[in-house]
Amino acid sequence: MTAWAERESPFDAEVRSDGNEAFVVDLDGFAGPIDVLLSLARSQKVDLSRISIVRLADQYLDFVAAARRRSLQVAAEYLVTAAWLAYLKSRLLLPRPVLEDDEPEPEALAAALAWQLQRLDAMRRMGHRLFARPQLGRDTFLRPAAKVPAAPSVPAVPAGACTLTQLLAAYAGHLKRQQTPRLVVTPSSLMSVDAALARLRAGLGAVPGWESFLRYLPEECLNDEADPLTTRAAVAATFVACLELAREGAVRMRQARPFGPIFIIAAEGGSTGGG
Amino acid sequence: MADDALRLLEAMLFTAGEPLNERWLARRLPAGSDVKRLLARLAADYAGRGVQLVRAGETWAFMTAPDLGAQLAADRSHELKLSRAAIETLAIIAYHQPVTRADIEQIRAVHVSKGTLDVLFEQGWIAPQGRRDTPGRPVTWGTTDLFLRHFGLTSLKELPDAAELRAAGLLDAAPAAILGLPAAECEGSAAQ
Amino acid sequence: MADDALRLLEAMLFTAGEPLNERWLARRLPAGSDVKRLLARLAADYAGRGVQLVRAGETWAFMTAPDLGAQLAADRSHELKLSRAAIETLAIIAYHQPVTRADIEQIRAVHVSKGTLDVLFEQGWIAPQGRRDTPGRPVTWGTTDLFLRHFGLTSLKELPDAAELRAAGLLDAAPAAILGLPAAECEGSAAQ
Repeated sequence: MTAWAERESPFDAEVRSDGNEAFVVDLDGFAGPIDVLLSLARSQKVDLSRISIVRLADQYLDFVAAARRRSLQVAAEYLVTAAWLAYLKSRLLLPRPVLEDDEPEPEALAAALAWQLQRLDAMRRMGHRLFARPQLGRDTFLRPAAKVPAAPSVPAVPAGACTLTQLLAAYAGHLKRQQTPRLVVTPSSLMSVDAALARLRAGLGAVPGWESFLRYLPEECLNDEADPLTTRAAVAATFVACLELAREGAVRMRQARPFGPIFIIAAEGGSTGGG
Repeated sequence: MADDALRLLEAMLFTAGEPLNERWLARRLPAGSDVKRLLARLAADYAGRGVQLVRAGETWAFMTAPDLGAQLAADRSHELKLSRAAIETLAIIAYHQPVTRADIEQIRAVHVSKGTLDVLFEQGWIAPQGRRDTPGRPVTWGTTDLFLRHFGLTSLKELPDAAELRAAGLLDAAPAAILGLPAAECEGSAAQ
Repeated sequence: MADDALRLLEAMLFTAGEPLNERWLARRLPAGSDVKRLLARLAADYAGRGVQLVRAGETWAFMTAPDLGAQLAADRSHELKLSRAAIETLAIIAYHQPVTRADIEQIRAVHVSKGTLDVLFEQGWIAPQGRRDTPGRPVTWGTTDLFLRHFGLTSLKELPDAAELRAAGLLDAAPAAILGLPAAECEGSAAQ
């Protein structure tokens, strides 16, 4: 027999009745009333399609009574189910009264309950069957994606594309990050007036004669691929720096006409060291 | 074995390290190749060997034979332990798909806690399949090819006892609303 | 092929990502196995196939047949693994379309490199949808039919909304990390 078939059923632990069918009351072990009902139904040791619903109702009512005797906290849904089963039992046993128009037959209710228990039982067994199968990564193995190509020019062949699972997980991850907003201060890459001043002071002495102040812009602002915002900031900062240096007397500025080019020149005898 | 398309197919599957889709493979074979026939032939070539070519849905992969698992894996500590709730939920999705969350809750008569679908989704075993044309247009869930691959199933038809369960009417839509079984508030301690 | 030692040997060599030493193999085979004879037989089994068992000194490895190298390498240039940033950008386009690049940057609060959009565009998953009537008239992006086909969706309405993602528990864990998505934070690696 193979190793995986010998594994313990994950569901074995729930059946706790002893030989006398006195149920060990442990509400914590159950996932709700239907879980209790299924365990009790199994304790009848018959095919689930032939369980006695009247007996199941008795078993369940005993179970809930025992739990309450032990002062266990019994959640409301257990009591609702108890009341419903007591009602169903009485309907199944008592001579049939005339039914209201919209009232279901008690036998139909009993059959539906038996069916629901059978279905849940089947799903549990199938879950167990699935996990008893050989599993990838435990019993079967894929070849690892080649870390090193086995031979020159023999690549790994990745399937590449992304799955819906990954897509949804990415979006969920994005939404999740949004739930916890955080402040991110991104450093500005725009030129400051201080930086422009430093540039101008360093560069002025090297240029004789009048020159457009745009010549003093950093080179990366002058080519065609420059980001317009960065260039505009550099122009503005450099212009303000020119005005500042003119105020200090370090440069002279000239503009021949409105909106015309602006020229600057180092002031003769003026201090370029600033004040 | 002189068939170049077959050899190329074999080499692609062998080096992939992950399952490959039929259409993906077809695009990479010489024009006019019958990818399905070639895959079937390749699978037959490897039948009984220590390595086998296995289909899961539309994907194919070489993998080691299941009976060698114990000898190949000395260490099983990485094995995923799923809660009982998650195992049960996976079975319900596999057999009843496409199912909504409400369907699952009805079958289990327990609220499906967050984390149950989550863990199955993270494994890549389930995925949303669309929406149901009912009020609220709820999302429906189904299993993936990765699910088939993980459990060594070629297709959903191979789910254990599927035919028997269907014949017994246990996979039919539920008339359970008439039952007095309120869904328990949470799966709580049922997990593990 | 009933020889269990041979099948185990084949499976070990298959799952190894690297060449294996004869002595290492011998220690893992059933006692009394003649590893050299088994290796020779396995190599003979694979002779002429698309995959071959090749010896180098005392180590052995499966590798693809040398004559297939060019055909296998030809595919490779078309393949890409999407970075986490690219997948997230795609998700945001899918959910928020039509969006401009500035919108995406605002939503993700991260700079989106042009390369990321290029990669998605080249896949045929996104396409320009027009221009927005705002200063600069920026291009807006949306997903394509190919996107729907690739992800098995009939329409965009099938994407689960935030509430449904939350209901499935996907907003509680950190799925991306668990799924083992590429962790590249840097957009530069959008395509590898």
